[in-house]
Amino acid sequence: MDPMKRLDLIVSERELDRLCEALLKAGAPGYSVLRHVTGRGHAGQVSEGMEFSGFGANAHVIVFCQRDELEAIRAAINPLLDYYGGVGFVSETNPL
Amino acid sequence: MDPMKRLDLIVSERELDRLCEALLKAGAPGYSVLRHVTGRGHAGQVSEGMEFSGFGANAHVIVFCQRDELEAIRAAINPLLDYYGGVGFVSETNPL
Amino acid sequence: MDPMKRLDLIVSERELDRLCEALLKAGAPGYSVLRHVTGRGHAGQVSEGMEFSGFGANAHVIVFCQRDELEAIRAAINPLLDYYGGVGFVSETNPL
Amino acid sequence: MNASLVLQNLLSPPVLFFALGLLSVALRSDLEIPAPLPKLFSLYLLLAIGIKGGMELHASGLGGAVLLTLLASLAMAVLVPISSFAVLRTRFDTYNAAAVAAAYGSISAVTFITAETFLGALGIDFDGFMVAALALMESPAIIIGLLLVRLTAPGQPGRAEGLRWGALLHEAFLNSSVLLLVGSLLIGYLSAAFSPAGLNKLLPFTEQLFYGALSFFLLDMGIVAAQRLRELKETGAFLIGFSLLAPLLHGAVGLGVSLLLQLPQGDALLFMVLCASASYIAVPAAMRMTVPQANPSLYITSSLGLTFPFNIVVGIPLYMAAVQRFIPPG
Amino acid sequence: MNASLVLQNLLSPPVLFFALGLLSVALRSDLEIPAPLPKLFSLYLLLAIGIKGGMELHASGLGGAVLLTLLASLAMAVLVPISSFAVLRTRFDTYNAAAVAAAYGSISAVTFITAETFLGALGIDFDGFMVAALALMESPAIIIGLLLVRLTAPGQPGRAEGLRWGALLHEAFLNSSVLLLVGSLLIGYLSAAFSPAGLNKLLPFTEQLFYGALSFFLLDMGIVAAQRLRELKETGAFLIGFSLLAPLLHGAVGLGVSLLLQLPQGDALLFMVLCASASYIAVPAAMRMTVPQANPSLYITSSLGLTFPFNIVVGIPLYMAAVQRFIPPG
Amino acid sequence: MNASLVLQNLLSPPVLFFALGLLSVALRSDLEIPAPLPKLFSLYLLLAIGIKGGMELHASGLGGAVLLTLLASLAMAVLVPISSFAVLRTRFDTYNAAAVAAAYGSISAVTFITAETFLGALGIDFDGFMVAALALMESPAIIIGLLLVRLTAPGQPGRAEGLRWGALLHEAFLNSSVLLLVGSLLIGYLSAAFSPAGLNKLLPFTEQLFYGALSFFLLDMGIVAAQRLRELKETGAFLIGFSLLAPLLHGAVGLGVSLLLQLPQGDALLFMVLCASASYIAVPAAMRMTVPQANPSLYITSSLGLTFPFNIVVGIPLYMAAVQRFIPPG
Ligand SMILES: Nc1ncnc2c1ncn2[C@@H]1O[C@H](COP(=O)(O)O)[C@@H](O)[C@H]1O
Ligand SMILES: Nc1ncnc2c1ncn2[C@@H]1O[C@H](COP(=O)(O)O)[C@@H](O)[C@H]1O
Ligand SMILES: Nc1ncnc2c1ncn2[C@@H]1O[C@H](COP(=O)(O)O)[C@@H](O)[C@H]1O
Ligand code: NA
Ligand code: NA
Ligand code: NA
Repeated sequence: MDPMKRLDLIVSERELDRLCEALLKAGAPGYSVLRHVTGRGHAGQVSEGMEFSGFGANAHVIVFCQRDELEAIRAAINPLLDYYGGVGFVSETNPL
Repeated sequence: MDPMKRLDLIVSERELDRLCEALLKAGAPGYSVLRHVTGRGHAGQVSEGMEFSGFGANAHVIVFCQRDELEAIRAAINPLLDYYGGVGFVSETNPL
Repeated sequence: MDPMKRLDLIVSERELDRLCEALLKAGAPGYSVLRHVTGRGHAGQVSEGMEFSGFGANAHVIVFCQRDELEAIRAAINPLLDYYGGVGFVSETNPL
Repeated sequence: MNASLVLQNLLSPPVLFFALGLLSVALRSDLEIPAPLPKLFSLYLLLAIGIKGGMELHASGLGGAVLLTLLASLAMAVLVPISSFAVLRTRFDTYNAAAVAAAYGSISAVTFITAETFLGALGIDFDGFMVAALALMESPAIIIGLLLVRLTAPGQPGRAEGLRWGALLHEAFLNSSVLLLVGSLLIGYLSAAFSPAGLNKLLPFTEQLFYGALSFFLLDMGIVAAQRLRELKETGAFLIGFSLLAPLLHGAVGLGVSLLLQLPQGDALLFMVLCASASYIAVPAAMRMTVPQANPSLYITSSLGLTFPFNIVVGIPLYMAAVQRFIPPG
Repeated sequence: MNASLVLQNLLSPPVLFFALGLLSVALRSDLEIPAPLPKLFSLYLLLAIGIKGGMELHASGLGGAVLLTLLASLAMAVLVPISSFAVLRTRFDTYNAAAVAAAYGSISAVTFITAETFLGALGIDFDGFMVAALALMESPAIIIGLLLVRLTAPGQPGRAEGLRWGALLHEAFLNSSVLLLVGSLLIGYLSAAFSPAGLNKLLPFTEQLFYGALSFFLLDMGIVAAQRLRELKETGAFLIGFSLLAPLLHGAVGLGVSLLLQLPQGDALLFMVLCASASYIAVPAAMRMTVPQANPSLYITSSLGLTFPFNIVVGIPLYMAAVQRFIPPG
Repeated sequence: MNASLVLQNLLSPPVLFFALGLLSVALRSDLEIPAPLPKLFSLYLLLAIGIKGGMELHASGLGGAVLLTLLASLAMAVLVPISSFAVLRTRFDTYNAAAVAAAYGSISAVTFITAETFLGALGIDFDGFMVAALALMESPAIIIGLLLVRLTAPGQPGRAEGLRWGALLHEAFLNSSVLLLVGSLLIGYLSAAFSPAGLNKLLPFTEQLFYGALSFFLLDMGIVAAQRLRELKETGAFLIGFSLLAPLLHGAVGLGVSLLLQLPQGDALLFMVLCASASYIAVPAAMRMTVPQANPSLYITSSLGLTFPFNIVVGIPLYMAAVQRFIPPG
């Protein structure tokens, strides 16, 4: 089968719904979400300690897509990452 | 060190035990499991809302293996993904 | 943008704080942590059943870094993996 | 029908919290009870009704009415999925028809518990052995569902049939909710018999918190049920109709059986509720593994999104009105 | 000031558990209450004060003092963020000034609850409608905060302004804590009116466990607040000063208003506490989404790391001393 | 030996729930109490026995018997790991022998609590200071364990020895279970002295729910212990023998000390149980970090999979029978 792309996005849980909507609109064939991700980046330390407040930790979103689907997703997601923070990476992958 | 393979499998938590057994039988040297994965794929939206019922969300299984171990794992896992649903991808990786 | 590196480290939750400190000291630009990871490796099965005891399951740490940052991180992390157990892998990736 | 029964049910805290859960989804609020907190309440409720049922079984003993009632429960748990299958098969393929039928042949423990507290508010007694009926009616539909698939599906895949049966029986009779319920029933019985002091110290936990825990859990169930309702488009008019008519029909049959067995008012209501409710716990979990060809959004949306709210909000007082009409008070 | 009030507060179980949480972080112990357990207690506390408030509202009815008090609450929820913004703007940019100001314009439900139990220990009554004031003061500051950004920020990004407003109002009035609190208040009211037997069965859950759940939750709050204190360097002396003086100032204004309204002692303390406390739940969550330019560690560290412990440990008995000085006992 | 004691223990709700947990694993049911719910119960139990112990310490004061008992506890916490090490070293390397020895030198809070409720059912009193003995016996074995490694292991890696010691003392005396237990003990004491009204409001939480929470937690402990039993092959016959004989031996020594100290029946049972039980909480967590060369499945399987069930099911009534034989009732 053709090589595909794997996206790894890490954003605040507060922005998760917005991100997933944007992914679907941009034509992502599916996605997987892991919540309760803690970490450290430009905006400092993120812990789960504030979870009770609805403030939440981060979420890790994984998308497997075709190469030609990537451009639309990139165009939809990068502005969100710029505005709200978070990181996004693409790697090569292949269907099992 | 030799380049290795990294497998990413995302399946329903209900099938997790079966998948892990199949991995070991097929000779995987180890695996890691992240539960409570939500997402969207061909079978629609998967949430954690039914977790209390034992229905569960998805699980993300990661396997690092040698190149020559891949074929047996692929042969064992693909029928499960076909029968129950879920996705599987392989990428290149290297020991740290 | 330049290609970057992605590290995947899987260690016991008990060693997590030590690992993250070492990452920062070695110059990692950030990291993300997923706890509650179960799995199987050389040291046998790891489950979440002992979580109440503070013994904990595993954690999955992801680091995205520049190629030239890798060497220092490798030098800091490999001794920890050797002493306490756990696995570490590096792959190629690109900013979205 | 008695309007005050409906009001009394609607304005009780558990049902109001259920409505709050529904409302919060309708208003798109971010109110959620994160996993695994709902599991805590669901485990607690099973444990608590098990203990209570076992205690009362010990107090009342196993008389003749008990055995007949349990037999009738078993019969309903076998007949309901078969007749439902016949109806559903007219529109769905074998897999989906069998999975939905299995859900309606089994029961909803929370509906049963809500009916119990409703009886409590009315001051109407019921027997402890009804919890045994609840436990007994949970599993058979799982077996029937799979049998229906086996007997009617074209060209069943032949893989490891023997083994599969073992897994199925296991899934049916040893799944966590059946095991916890039956285990707690036995523990309630045994400790009532041999350790009454211990049982007494357990009661503040199992009884005083019960109503609050039910209210809290129904808040979550309201949220989950309403989220399911969003998938109604996929469900289709036929299944929506089935979800709302099946409880009425099965409840009516349950009333008929109760009259035959001369059950008192409380037991009759609980029996009707067992017949009228559908499973969204044990059965969907079993179907996901044993009939992966069926679409979960069909069997979960109908049982959890439609039949469950219907029974909680409208069904219970309706069945009670029917009971009061046909069965004289104790 | 009355030293025994301070001691009585300091040595009560909830405050001692709060101190244990602070201490455990200071000693770098690994004591933690893992998510989502704190959420369980936070949901429970909102539900329980809602029920209690609704029950008491039903008992006392909505008199003239009620409406005036609620109006005054609303006024404080609008004026406090505006005046705080004016002060904070001298040192911070628009985004950060508005976000911190919004936090101080809103309230901390846990501080309110701790003040309630403090009154309980002193045997001083208070009115159920104060919970309505609490609910009313939670949201307006969110709107004010965003208005301040809109009106004063240079060159606002023009994206989808209309839609944003919808999202904001939604975030302000339908966020999970407001919805659960108001919902429980209504449920308490309705079931007091129509289902008193049901309400009675709920009370062991909402009342008997309340003090213990508060103690447990404050243990976690101590841990979380102390972790925030580690970020004090980033906060800066100005904001530290603000975090400790603002509650005193707002509390004093609250006392003045209480005197004008002739509130009894208990209500006056609660009103002061509402004015003096800052939000670390609804407001930060809303600001994170609507003003992502602001730095969360500023508004969370000041409200949760400084103002919250200050109020719990020192503020409440201090305000009580002031109340006792200026308002004669009931 | 008194058969009715065994039965009374076996048929009490907590032990029956423990058995249900064991059974569910044996039957391969999917019953599980998902993390972090067991943590909730474990935190709760520590908090509740701390409060209770502190309250009773305040009531009884610190007499002469108290200090002697605490000293004896400390001595056992030092001697047991040393003698166990001598035995275990005959078969295991230094690392594994030290880690297992440390587990047996420390205590199991849940075994202690189960013994307390057993005494409660028999109507036999015990002193609040025994909770202080529990807290005192938790940590020393961790230090001894590491000292044994340091003194006997060939060619210890030289990295940062000084720093390691700091980390070790920290791990030993400030780990979460010691801190929560000691903290709650102090809070119970302080609030009994200065805030009895507050303490009173805490009791419904810490006392009425206690027995139920213990039962629920033991259900989980049964599951976890049984899962450990699957690893018995790795454990080997020698360690299995040790796991079953060590509690008897240590319990017998504990009885001897109790006779010397003339402890009353209740305190003697609790002292025996402290000596006879092994840690599967604080010690394994500490050993994982400080002696990573040791194999966790050895020290956890023996303490949690074997010694713990042995004590819960057989040990406690056995020790009680011995107590009743050698110590006259109060
Ligand atoms: N393209 C995708 N990218 C990432 N995750 C996916 C993708 N497709 C499916 N998944 C995950 O795999 C699960 C099962 O997929 P499916 O069987 O296609 O419904 C989904 O619920 C997602 O969590
Ligand atoms: N080959 C592998 N693939 C994926 N995860 C692994 C692998 N080997 C080990 N792990 C993970 O790393 C943890 C520690 O590994 P070990 O130190 O080998 O026991 C295991 O519990 C697994 O979660
Ligand atoms: N270099 C990195 N490697 C892995 N995760 C990162 C990295 N940088 C940021 N993150 C994750 O992304 C989140 C948001 O990043 P930021 O917006 O840079 O604060 C952080 O809290 C981390 O969880
Ligand atoms: Na049914
Ligand atoms: Na305020
Ligand atoms: Na011991």
